[in-house]
Amino acid sequence: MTDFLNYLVLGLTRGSMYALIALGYTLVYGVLQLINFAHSEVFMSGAFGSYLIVGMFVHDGQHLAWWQVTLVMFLGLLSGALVGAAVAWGLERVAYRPLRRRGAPKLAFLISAIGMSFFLSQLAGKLFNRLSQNQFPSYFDQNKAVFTIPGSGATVSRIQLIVIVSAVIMMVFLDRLVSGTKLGRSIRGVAEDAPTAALMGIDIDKTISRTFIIGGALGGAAGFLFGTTFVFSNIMGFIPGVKAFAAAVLGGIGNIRGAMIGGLLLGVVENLVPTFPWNGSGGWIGLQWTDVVAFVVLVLVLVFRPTGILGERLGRAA
Amino acid sequence: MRTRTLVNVAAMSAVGALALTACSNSTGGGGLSSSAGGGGGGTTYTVAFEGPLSGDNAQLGINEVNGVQLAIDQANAKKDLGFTVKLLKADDGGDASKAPAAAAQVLQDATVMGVVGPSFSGASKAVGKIYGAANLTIVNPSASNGTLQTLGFPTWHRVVPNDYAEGPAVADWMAKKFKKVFVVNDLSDYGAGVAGAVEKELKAKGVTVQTAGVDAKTTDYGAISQTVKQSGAQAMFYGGYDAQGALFAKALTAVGFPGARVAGNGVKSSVFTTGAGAAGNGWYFSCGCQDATVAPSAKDFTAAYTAKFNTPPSTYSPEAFDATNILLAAIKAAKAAGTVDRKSVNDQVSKTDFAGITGQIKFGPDGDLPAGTGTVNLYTQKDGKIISLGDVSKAS
Amino acid sequence: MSAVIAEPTAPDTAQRDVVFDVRNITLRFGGVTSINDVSLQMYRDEILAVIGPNGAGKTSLFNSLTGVYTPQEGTITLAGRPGDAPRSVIGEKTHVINHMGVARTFQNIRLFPALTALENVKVGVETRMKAGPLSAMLGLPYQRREERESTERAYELLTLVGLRSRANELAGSLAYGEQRRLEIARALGTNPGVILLDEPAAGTNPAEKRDLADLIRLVNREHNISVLLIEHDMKLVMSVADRLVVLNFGSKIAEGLPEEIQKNPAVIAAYLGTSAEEAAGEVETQPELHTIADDTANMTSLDDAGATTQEETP
Amino acid sequence: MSASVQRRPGESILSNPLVGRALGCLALSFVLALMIGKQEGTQQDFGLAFRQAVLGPRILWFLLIGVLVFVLLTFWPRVQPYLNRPGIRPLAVGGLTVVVAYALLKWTDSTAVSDGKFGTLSDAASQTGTLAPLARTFFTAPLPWVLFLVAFAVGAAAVVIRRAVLSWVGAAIAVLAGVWAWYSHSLVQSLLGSPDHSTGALVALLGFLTIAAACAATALSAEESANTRGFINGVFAWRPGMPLVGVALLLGLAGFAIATWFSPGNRNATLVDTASMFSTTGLSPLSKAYLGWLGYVLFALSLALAAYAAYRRDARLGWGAAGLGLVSLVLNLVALHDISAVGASTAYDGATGAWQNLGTGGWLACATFLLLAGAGYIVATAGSERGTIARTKADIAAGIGKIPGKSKALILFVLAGALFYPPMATPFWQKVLVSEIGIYVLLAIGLNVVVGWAGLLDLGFIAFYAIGSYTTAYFVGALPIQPPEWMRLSPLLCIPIAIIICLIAGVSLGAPTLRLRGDYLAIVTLGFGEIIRIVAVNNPGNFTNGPRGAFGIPQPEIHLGPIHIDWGQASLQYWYLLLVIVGLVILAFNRLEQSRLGRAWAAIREDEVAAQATGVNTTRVKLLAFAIGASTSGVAGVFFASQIGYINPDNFVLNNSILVVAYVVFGGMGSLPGAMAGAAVLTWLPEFLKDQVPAEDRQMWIGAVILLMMIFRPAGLIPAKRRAAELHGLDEPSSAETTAVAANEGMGATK
Repeated sequence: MTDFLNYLVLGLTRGSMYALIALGYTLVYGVLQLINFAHSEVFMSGAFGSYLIVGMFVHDGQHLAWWQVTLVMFLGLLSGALVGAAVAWGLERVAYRPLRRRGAPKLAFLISAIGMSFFLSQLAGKLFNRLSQNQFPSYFDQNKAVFTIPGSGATVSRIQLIVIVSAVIMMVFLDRLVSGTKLGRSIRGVAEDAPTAALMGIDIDKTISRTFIIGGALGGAAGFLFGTTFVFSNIMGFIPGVKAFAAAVLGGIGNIRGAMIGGLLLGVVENLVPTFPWNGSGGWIGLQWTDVVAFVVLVLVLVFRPTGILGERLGRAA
Repeated sequence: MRTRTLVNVAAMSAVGALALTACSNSTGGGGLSSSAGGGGGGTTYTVAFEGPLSGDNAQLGINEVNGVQLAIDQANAKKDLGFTVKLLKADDGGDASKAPAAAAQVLQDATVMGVVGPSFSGASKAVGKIYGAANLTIVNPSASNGTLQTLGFPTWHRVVPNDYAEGPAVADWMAKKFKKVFVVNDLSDYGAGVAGAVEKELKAKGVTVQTAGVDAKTTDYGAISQTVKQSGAQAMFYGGYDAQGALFAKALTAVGFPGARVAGNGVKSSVFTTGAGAAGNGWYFSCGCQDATVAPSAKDFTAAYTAKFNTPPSTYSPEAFDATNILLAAIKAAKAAGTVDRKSVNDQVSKTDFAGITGQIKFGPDGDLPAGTGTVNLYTQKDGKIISLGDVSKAS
Repeated sequence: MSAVIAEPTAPDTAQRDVVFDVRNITLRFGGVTSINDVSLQMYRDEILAVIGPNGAGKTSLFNSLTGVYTPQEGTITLAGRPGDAPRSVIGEKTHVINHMGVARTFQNIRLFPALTALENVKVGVETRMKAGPLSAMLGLPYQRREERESTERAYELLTLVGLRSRANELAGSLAYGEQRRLEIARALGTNPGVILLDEPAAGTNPAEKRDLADLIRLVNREHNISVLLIEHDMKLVMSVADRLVVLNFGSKIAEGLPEEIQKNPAVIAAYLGTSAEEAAGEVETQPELHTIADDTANMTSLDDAGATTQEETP
Repeated sequence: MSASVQRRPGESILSNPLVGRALGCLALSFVLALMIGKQEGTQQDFGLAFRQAVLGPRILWFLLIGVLVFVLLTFWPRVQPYLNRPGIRPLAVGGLTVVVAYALLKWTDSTAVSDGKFGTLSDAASQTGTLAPLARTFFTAPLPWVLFLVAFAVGAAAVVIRRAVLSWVGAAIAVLAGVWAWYSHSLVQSLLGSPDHSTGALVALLGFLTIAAACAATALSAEESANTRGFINGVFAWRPGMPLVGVALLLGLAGFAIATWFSPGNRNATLVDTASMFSTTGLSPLSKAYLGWLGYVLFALSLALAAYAAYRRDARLGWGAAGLGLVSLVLNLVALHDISAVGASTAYDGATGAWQNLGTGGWLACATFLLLAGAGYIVATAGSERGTIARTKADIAAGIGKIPGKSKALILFVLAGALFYPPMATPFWQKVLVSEIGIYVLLAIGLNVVVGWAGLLDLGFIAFYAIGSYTTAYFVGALPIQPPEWMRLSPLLCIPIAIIICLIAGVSLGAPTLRLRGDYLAIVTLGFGEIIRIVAVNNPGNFTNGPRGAFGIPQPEIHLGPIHIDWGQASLQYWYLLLVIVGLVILAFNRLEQSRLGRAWAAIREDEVAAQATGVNTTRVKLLAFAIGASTSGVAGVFFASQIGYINPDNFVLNNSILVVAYVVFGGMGSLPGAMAGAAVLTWLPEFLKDQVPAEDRQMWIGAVILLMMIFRPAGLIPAKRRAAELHGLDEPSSAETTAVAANEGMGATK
């Protein structure tokens, strides 16, 4: 039981990050019906951007008080979100809008996004570094257990708590944003039926731009969380990007709650299934098959529910 | 294959006679200034580096090519070679399928007298024959796969001990201390190789072994650390590289794995110590090498490297530095013996007995470091520094 | 022109060969019932029109007949070509039903715009052919013969619908009315026993409508293909249909000869959404009603856009 | 960025278009500064390179570029009218070509000149006393650039103010500069004396000649606006086959008079030299005669015959020219073989073997004869071409109808290049051709079936390539688990087996997943690709040998009666094998596209519901697309495995799948030549960029190129004819939206 819970917490931590990134895919898919392949680079730029900002205030080996840590975390999330949003905005401007103007075929968008992805990831490598494992300064003991789950020996560490809590806060915030604000309504309107939305006076370009910005902010914040928990590099985006894309599809691409559920589920599945039955044997399947497990689960879900767990439609989500 | 060795060497001398460049002041004209004068120290030879300079594995290639560059610059600055050396960088992206083109690029330059690389075993397997057919000598600084020496590449040499030499030695040591070991590898050619060798030897010694693989591109080592801890193993062996090792070290500490942590040569580097920080303390490393960070010559190397590239030497930089110096010494010897061509240089490389910063290097008939000569040493990280514990077979 | 039209004979239901036999089908989407317990028979060689206001379930009926949707209740049997044994189509895939002899057109034209007119028809013709990819890659004589045959057949059909001269134009670049006719040619290419036309006259001008009516009759009489027609243009319906079925809110509210339907108060009410008595007062403002109540009415406003000079005078 | 400035006013946050444009240009210069900036740092000086790139005086240069772009865009309406003037396009193309030749290309392969580029070479050459003064003058520092700029400026002025005198002056300067450059280069080359494959001088010459042609066009054209396409069509339509004759004339002159035929040691022997060199050897009389006089005679005869046949449009003469061209080609090849073989047998100056040490001349002559034969063939068949043929001059100028012989001529140009360029290329490029470009061209052809024709997005295509490779490895016995002795095959025999296995794999991937649409299919195929790779890594049952890969896959061989071909290590043989494979695949797929299956693919791609209603069995058709694409990929896998001799799971990473999709779309979805061109360009580009930018930055530049291509030419390099009709944008019903449309219909939401 202890082990199960430990894996579950690990899974939820990883899943929260997947979910945050998946939201970016799903939002863009909702309004454009396009996979934003460069979203992984938005995520990456969030990590680099927040590192530049956070690095100005803290340095390695500091021991900050809890409120200071909270402040730094907030700063990191904010700066990651800002940089992510800025990059996503530019991305839409450069790689999407001109193609929309020209009425490009659907795959052209995919390829321009791929081009952008190559470009951004290598530009970041050129400007900063190509080391595979940059680290944020260590200014508090991330791994100290915050609490023990009652009835078992399983613990939740500080960083796990921070990741899960901040992800949940952001997701709730997004959910409110999309369901309850004017911007949210216009996003849903464009997602449902862009021409009609335009007739209703919604500025499609602006709405798409803002959708990218929101998705980018979440992705950028996830970049900060990822970089703080693990490491960051110019090629960090690719694998989480693919997984988050899978998570978005798993939940039903275009569906906001679907992306959240898909992300969390994928993270949990990746940690729980290969290690089953959690008895110290290393698992029947084994961790080297983690990605295979993830994709097989995805395929199985899609075979039985061809539009994902919650189905499509951004508009219906809220 | 257009082998134009002789042809092009002849062409070279013709060029020298032409004195095409009397006194060019232009920048980047390494080839021009070198051909000035025609005689004396005028000849230019090229040392090629083949490895990943782009793509996901570029960092390893950059570590190595910096080592090569440093060796060449130092040699040119000393002016005692009797010839000038140039560096040719051939980028194979660490990809076996791109290696043949990189090799063709190296081979078509007739002044190339030797290759440092390819960085990876896969690329080495793809081009070993091609270089062999052209008599071009290979001094490999990093591809440690234990099968390379058996593939019959005629001009192949290696300055790092192979996985199979290192693995069993450290496994013997582990078998003395632990009864249950968890062996993790990074699913790379190197990692799977060394982990496999360790696993085999441990099992032979009657130790209970559990294994798992984690892709080297993973950043989240939570689940594997949890699994290692849960297995109740007394020790964990990691076959993989330093950067991933650092992440793994942190994750193991985070879950509170109580056992010993052991790793191969790939992990033992400053990247690991800085990356893992305190979590790296207490890790053991096996390495068939001298302690590069304490040997006096190595200290100079570290200082020069840091000064030149603004970053401390990293994985395989010292090996690449040594490999280059071996090549330069061989060209010099070939020149002293009469002819400098690819074949004579290869012959000289095979005869090498060289005191490098990673140890005394001497090649066996198969091009590998002979099993006996390289004693496998045990190291450990203590207070953020890697210190030597001496010969692993004698270590407690 | 109307002289050409054969007087619709009163159907002798007992004797005639049934093409589609629809019994008590019900189709629901979530909570919405799109078709509610509808039964109808379509007979061999007749032109049967299904009419009804927007949202009446006409297209749903078409989609049920062609396998796009599967009704939750009821049965549909089909004897596509003369002599076929009746077979259930419920749960069959669209292309299988097509092979059983059912071809259709779409309300919002669905051609393959990047293919030429000729190729569009050939796609239809070739679904009846056998040559596989290997024979195509090797260019076997058998495949070449089929290719030639399909081209010839496609040209015949293009000639039939009057598009022979535009055979090599991209379908997407044809005029609206031409696209409508091309869709019919493509459907005919599959050698159907019955053809389902979903609002073939929508968006065409009066002259095109006349041509269309002639084409429908031609297809029906000369080629012995039964026609099931959805159409809003009552003038067209009344001029070509042998029999009418009226749907409203998913239910069948009337069935019969055109002249009977025209006088049916329930039908008029359905079109106005009010009672039959009130209907008379609104006739002046509702163009569609004109065509029901008064045979000499104008076209719908959409059609006026296309009609610039011609004036409909029956 | 530049595209964003063209937005309509009032719809962006920065509603003033001028402000938006200025910011866009600023951003452009900023990004350029970053791209051309210093190389990375470490974590210690994190961001140092970033600061250095944008702070400091260098940014001013980039800002200048930004300002220039801004000015250009702002005054665009004034510039635009000139852009339609006759001559402006060739002028731009020529100018760009010269700049590329001066700035990017190699001018010599000699290792005496470090990077072989124009700048280094001219520095060296201008100071070399032994060089003829004429050449030395040319290479003196600013002169080449001054010549170019003057020619270009005069040409531009001529276009703007339209004075015939000025045009002719410009043309004269351009011709002078081009010939001077070419001549100076050849002098340097003869001085350096080593075999050379560099293209710089040739490209510069071509660029200058294009500028001259532009000037001439300005002088000669009375039109107010140019119609370049119409002009080109006119050239092809004037006399079918004549353009080929013209090009053959140029190639032949270069080949027979100037270029090297035999280059052992440091010799560069032209045809005349070669003839005298071999006059006393045991060369066969026929070859001797060929070198001495027959070659020239054949060249002159076949050229004259082809030209006359083309002029008279005489089919019988055309067949004659075709025959004569082919015979000459064969004789030429025989002579080439003989001189290299005899040269090697006498160890002449270190000559190494048959087909070795040959210069460019012989191959140029081969290309000449091929083109002449082709010209004859075109003349002979021009009358019988089908399709709507452009009849009038106006039709031709407007591009209406088919120009007889044009597509055949283009195919022949490509064929001549494919056959006779590789032997002239350096070993490096030969290797790149076979181990990267060729293989990815084959993969792109296969994926084009799936993505381009059937419209199914497959992001795991490389899996089939992997399956093909591992199949080969197994049947040749390079994997730990050996096949039974009787099943052991030579690599070429693995091709049919790989095709079958990939067919099965394609169908078994497709069957459960094909009911998924669009993007769902994409992620599932992506997953499939990863699963295959991870299986190869994890080595279940010790079948794949894990990350260690399969070593020792033998090179292909053919032993058929008296024929023995062993491909060995050399690249060229593989190239010709690959040409055969690709040629067969193109032939087959071209027929397939025109067959009922091709049309059915187009139908499901365009409108799946309508296709079903028309009786197309969509499942079967999609499965066929998957299977045919997969088996092509499998063939590529066999070729790859046996060519490299070693495979490991790293060859089959996800990134490669994505790249192949990018190649297909970059080239033009659904267009065979497009997909091939896309793959060729994007695999060539990184190797070309090797000499231009730091190796690490190549992917960044490639990303930028892909991005720009998609922005400015979203339909790809060579768009498909069928696809061209679809470019109406997102509001067009695409397959992704079909379900939604069907749902609307279902709700009876008519009108």
